[in-house]
Amino acid sequence: MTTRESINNLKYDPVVLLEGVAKSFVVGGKQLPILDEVSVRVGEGEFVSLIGPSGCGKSTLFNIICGLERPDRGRVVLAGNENLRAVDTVSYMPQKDLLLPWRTVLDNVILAREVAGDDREKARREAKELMSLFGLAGFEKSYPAELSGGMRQRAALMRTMLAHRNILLLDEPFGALDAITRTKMQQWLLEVWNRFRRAIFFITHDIEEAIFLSDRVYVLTPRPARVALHLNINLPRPRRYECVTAPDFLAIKKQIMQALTST
Amino acid sequence: MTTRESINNLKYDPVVLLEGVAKSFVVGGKQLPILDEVSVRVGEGEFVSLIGPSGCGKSTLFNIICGLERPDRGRVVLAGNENLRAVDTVSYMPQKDLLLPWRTVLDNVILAREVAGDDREKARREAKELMSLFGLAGFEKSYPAELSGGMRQRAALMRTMLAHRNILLLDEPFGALDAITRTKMQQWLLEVWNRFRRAIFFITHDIEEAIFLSDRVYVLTPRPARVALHLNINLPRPRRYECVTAPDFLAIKKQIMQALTST
Amino acid sequence: MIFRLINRIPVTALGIMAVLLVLWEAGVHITGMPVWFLPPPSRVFTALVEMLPQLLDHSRYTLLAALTGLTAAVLVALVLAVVMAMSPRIRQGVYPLLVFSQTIPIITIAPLLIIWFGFGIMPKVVVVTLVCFFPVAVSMAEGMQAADADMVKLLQVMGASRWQTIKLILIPAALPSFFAGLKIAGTYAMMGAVIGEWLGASSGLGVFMTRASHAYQADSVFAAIMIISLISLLLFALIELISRLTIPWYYNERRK
Amino acid sequence: MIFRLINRIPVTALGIMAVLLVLWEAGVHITGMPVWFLPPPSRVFTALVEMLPQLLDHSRYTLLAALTGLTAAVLVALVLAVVMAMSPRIRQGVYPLLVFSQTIPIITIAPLLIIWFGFGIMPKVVVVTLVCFFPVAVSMAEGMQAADADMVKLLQVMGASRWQTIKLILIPAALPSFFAGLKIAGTYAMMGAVIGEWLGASSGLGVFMTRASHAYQADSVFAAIMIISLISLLLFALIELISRLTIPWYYNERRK
Amino acid sequence: AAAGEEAGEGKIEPQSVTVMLDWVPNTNHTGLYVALDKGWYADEGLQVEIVEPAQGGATAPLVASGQAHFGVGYQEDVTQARANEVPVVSVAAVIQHNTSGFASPKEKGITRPLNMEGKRYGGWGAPTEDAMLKAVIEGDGGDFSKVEMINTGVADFFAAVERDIDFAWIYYGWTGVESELRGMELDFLEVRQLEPALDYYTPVLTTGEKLIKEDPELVHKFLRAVSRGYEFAIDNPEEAARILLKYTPETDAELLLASQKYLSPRYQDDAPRWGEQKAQVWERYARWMYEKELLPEMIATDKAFTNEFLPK
Ligand SMILES: Nc1ncnc2c1ncn2[C@@H]1O[C@H](COP(=O)(O)OP(=O)(O)OP(=O)(O)O)[C@@H](O)[C@H]1O
Ligand SMILES: Nc1ncnc2c1ncn2[C@@H]1O[C@H](COP(=O)(O)OP(=O)(O)OP(=O)(O)O)[C@@H](O)[C@H]1O
Ligand SMILES: [Mg+2]
Ligand SMILES: [Mg+2]
Repeated sequence: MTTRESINNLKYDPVVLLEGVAKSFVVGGKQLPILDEVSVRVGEGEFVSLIGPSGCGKSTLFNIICGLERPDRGRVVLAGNENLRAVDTVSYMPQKDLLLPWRTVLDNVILAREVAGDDREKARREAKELMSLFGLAGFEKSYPAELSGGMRQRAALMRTMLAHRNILLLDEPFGALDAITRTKMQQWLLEVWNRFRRAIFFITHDIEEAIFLSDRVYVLTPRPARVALHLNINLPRPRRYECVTAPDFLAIKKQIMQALTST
Repeated sequence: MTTRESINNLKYDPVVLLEGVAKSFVVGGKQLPILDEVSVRVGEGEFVSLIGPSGCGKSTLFNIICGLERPDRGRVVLAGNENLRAVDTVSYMPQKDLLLPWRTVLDNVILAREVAGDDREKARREAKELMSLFGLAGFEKSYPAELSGGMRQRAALMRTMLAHRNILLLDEPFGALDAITRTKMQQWLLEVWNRFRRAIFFITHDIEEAIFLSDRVYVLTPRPARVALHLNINLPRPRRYECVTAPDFLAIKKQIMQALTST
Repeated sequence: MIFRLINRIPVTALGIMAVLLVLWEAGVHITGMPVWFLPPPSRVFTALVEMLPQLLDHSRYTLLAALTGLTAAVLVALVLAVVMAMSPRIRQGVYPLLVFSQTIPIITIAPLLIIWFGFGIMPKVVVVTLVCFFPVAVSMAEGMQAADADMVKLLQVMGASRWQTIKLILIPAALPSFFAGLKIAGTYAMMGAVIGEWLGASSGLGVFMTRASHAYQADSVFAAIMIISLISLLLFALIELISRLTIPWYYNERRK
Repeated sequence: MIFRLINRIPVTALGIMAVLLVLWEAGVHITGMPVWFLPPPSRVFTALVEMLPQLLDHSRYTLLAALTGLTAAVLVALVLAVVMAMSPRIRQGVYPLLVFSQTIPIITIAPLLIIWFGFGIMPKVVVVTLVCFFPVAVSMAEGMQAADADMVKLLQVMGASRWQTIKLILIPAALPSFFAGLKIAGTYAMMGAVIGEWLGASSGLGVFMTRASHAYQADSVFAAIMIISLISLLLFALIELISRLTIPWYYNERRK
Repeated sequence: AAAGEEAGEGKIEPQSVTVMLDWVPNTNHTGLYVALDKGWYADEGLQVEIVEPAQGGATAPLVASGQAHFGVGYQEDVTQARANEVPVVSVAAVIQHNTSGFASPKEKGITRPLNMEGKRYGGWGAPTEDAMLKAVIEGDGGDFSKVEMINTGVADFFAAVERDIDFAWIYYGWTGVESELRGMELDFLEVRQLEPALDYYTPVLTTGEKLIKEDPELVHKFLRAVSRGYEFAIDNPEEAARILLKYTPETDAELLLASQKYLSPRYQDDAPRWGEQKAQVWERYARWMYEKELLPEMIATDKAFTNEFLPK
């Protein structure tokens, strides 16, 4: 797969389309603008990252896509259909893994299926088969507290995947991991993505992570957020971690760093 | 200041000296070795970093230095004096900022002085003068909840500094910050260090952070931890953030990355 | 499991208790207090042994009322907590009424309880329920309130109904807090049943105690109090056990 | 501040209350229940208005006993909590005794309380203290227990003594929990004082109620219950206010 | 026993009857328990359960509401209740004359009502107490306002006088006898000696107007059995005490026996049969209460009691 493909997808068939989305919150009696005319699109099967300083409004943007918040202005269109509800097309993985401590790993990953009213046993069987892909084989009956940080993130990602939605929103999924685990998880995420071919919209603080994973990157300004930079990552896939010290990579990194620090 | 100086310091006058320190915990009835013969030293006024995968035992090492845990084997000598208690010579900044939510910023930063039984008013006056150096001027009377993440870390560092100890142990102080804030804090930390000239022993996950800040870096293996690599960082000071894409820097980064992933 | 429970028997507490008993015994003898003023523990133990068959017989009634009332209290509390979780509006309406209900001194409305419910087990059960539902309802409601808001949002994005959210998130999240409340309620249950009997009954520890007290037998009264406390503590331990079996994940997490 | 408090008046709760009162009134009239069986709210209000001077007069005594007992309970609870915080050993020894103390039905030892303390304000204060210290002590102890262990370690590294740690970390960390317990205790305080008076007194709402009930004036009994509830709710509100003034940082944090 | 009866006589289900005592079982109640023990209720086809309150309870509403078929009350209480429209009726006087009075330890020196001035009285919060004391003290030329009234609630007489109380109103048959057993000397002022109007019936057996209207036969049966019980107790004090003790084993045997011996001759006393009540006694006391402003209105005393159900 090449970046070309996904850019074509983008042009003709965005599964997430945000146009001129603006949002402000009332904080201490005053209007605090958070998002200021943000326009973003994610194509089918595409991997798009969103970088921005802390508190600039990235999670708020996701909440708007999910339907948890309503934008003050602007348009949100999912899967090309204005009337589609977010719950039918979007699956969301928050920054905290939010595994339910009272459920085993197996019962955690089928949560979305259970909410959808699917047969629990069937969902469990399906999930069991995927356990090894997610590196969780043998831990079906463990409680989340018994897992390492990386395993918890994998379980959370598995739950997100098993919701069977076309769009995955991942909010800093690796934010809490250490550098080494994080690197491993990134490579693994690319494999899973490759296998399932869903559109992924990915929030991160980490410039290297964004470049390494994505087809395209949006860089946001500090609050109120606007798109400061929009960049295609034309690095060949599959990517290996060593590429982070390659000159191409470094050039992109410098560019993003500038966009982030100049604003 | 050059790296030479600190290496000289190290040779003749280590303020922290750990020799063959080993430690294991009893977990679920079994002995779980955490530290396996770790030897580390920090010279006067030197900046030394410790990198290692999550859960390898870095915080445990700090706990041993602080006297919160006793090593199973090995020797810990502080300031060259075997009989010196840690509380008299070490000041510790945990990974979480641990600001007391019920105290104002000013009262938080003088905490160690209050514990030492110093006059509160005098400590407050002293602290007020340093507020602007720590970028906290005007926030003396604020509660921690009203501060941003970066400000909280600065307040925690200020509390650590004001304890007037010769050795500062910083356990992943910037782990919770976003990339941009983190970069700014790193530069600022170097300034503060330059001004106060205390020995800093610094835990981090982040390879770039370790290289950018330190005179020397210890890389630990996964549990049970041993020193996998011990490296002088001979980059000239003062350092600017742009140097992270310089070839020298990248070479060191690659070397550390290898040490971390090969083990 | 059993090993761990045995390990948890509060040896220190028993020690302190023993010291207090010895001091009490000595105190009574040294000051020469009459029995009706304060019977020495030795007398209480003698009375306990002598009266044991009677005490156990009376205990049956009291325990039945306590357990029935506690069960009713749990049901009422759960229903209230779930209803309050349905919407903040309802919560705001119901919560102050719960607090209000606790400000009414039960013994003062007790005669009315008997007028309404007669002399059977019913008024005792009502008293126990009134005393016990509050700690359970409040801790359950607080537990649900304190559930992770992000988990709730996650379920919302999955398209869950309010009831699904309550079932999948709020109730399990509130269980540790629920059991904490239940333990308090369990402590009060026997006491509530005794108060209930005190208002009018033909058997039960409350009846035993009033008879003993009107017959000026302070040692028998204390023996009955000992039985009540003992049963209450057993109830407490039972709830602890149930809680460990019901929410193992919580105890495992805490041990870390 | 004041604006926020007014905002917090539970309108919905008052609404539900009003509906319940109307139903009650209607129910009494429709079924033709006699007053001694259940007086209608209108009769209760009339009695309240008629008896108000007397009720207020009696309230003074009850309120005094309630406040004194509550204060004593807070002091006892704080001392116990701090003592338990000194070491896990002590905690293990004292905690079960606290639970034990709550399993004793107070009314059954009431005659002894009177033998020991007479008919003055003392036994009422003791009853209130016995009823109220438990929720406060337990929540304070739990709050201290739940204090951030890393903060405690931080202080240890600073060289703090156990007492400094308690003073600088455990006590402030436990204050929110302390106030939660105090609110429960506040709810029980008036009730405790009334029970105390019921056991023997010359004035107070408990005495008023005993007299009214012996004179078959159920409406006056209910009027007294209303006064008790009202004072209890005011006490509750007062504690809420004190808590907001004492730990503003906690409320600010929660609002985020 | 009840089950055997049923099997023997066939289909007739015993009618279940609840009796509410005014206090813990004591010698005032002996007849009720004797009838139970001897199976005399069962003879009438009744299955009787006796329930008891912790404290001097107001049984009138319970009897009036039908929660209890019968209750143990006092004439003053019935009068007060009827004035407040509680439909309760006295059907038998347990003891012919009022054996209660004001007791105090000898050292308090209360040998006549005048001595009560400046002393503390421990009562149970019935409104009659104030009026009664006032009448008695003023009758002796004293000032009632100098007496401090304390509600002793659950505290018993001996506990009370040990603390802040100087004198209290007791039944001689129980508390007085206990003091004799303890060897404690009392000054005892019997109320009927102090004021003739106070020689009222205490305790009495009560029932509700509703029950009288709906099932008078039940009242007849019950009183037949109870009368037998009290008559037995009158003739066999020791045996009766032993029976009572069987049902309240928590009670002190010695006290019970002594009390029974005191009370047995007093149940019927000078009356033609056990339980008989005189209209004059009811009228005299109600009028007295009314004059002391204890009643909102004068009651029709003929409705407050009846001898109709006593066996001929
Ligand atoms: N419901 C709300 N009401 C008021 N302010 C809010 C609300 N939700 C978010 N905010 C504010 O909006 C701003 C943006 O929040 P958001 O969580 O979107 O930032 P973010 O970019 O995701 O930050 P981070 O990287 O730290 O997760 C923050 O200042 C936050 O305090
Ligand atoms: N008191 C203890 N008892 C038992 N095991 C412990 C204890 N303290 C730490 N451990 C275990 O020791 C290991 C090392 O812990 P430590 O906190 O030192 O790791 P770390 O290198 O600081 O990790 P991180 O980078 O995630 O902070 C972990 O597996 C931890 O679970
Ligand atoms: Mg966010
Ligand atoms: Mg650590």
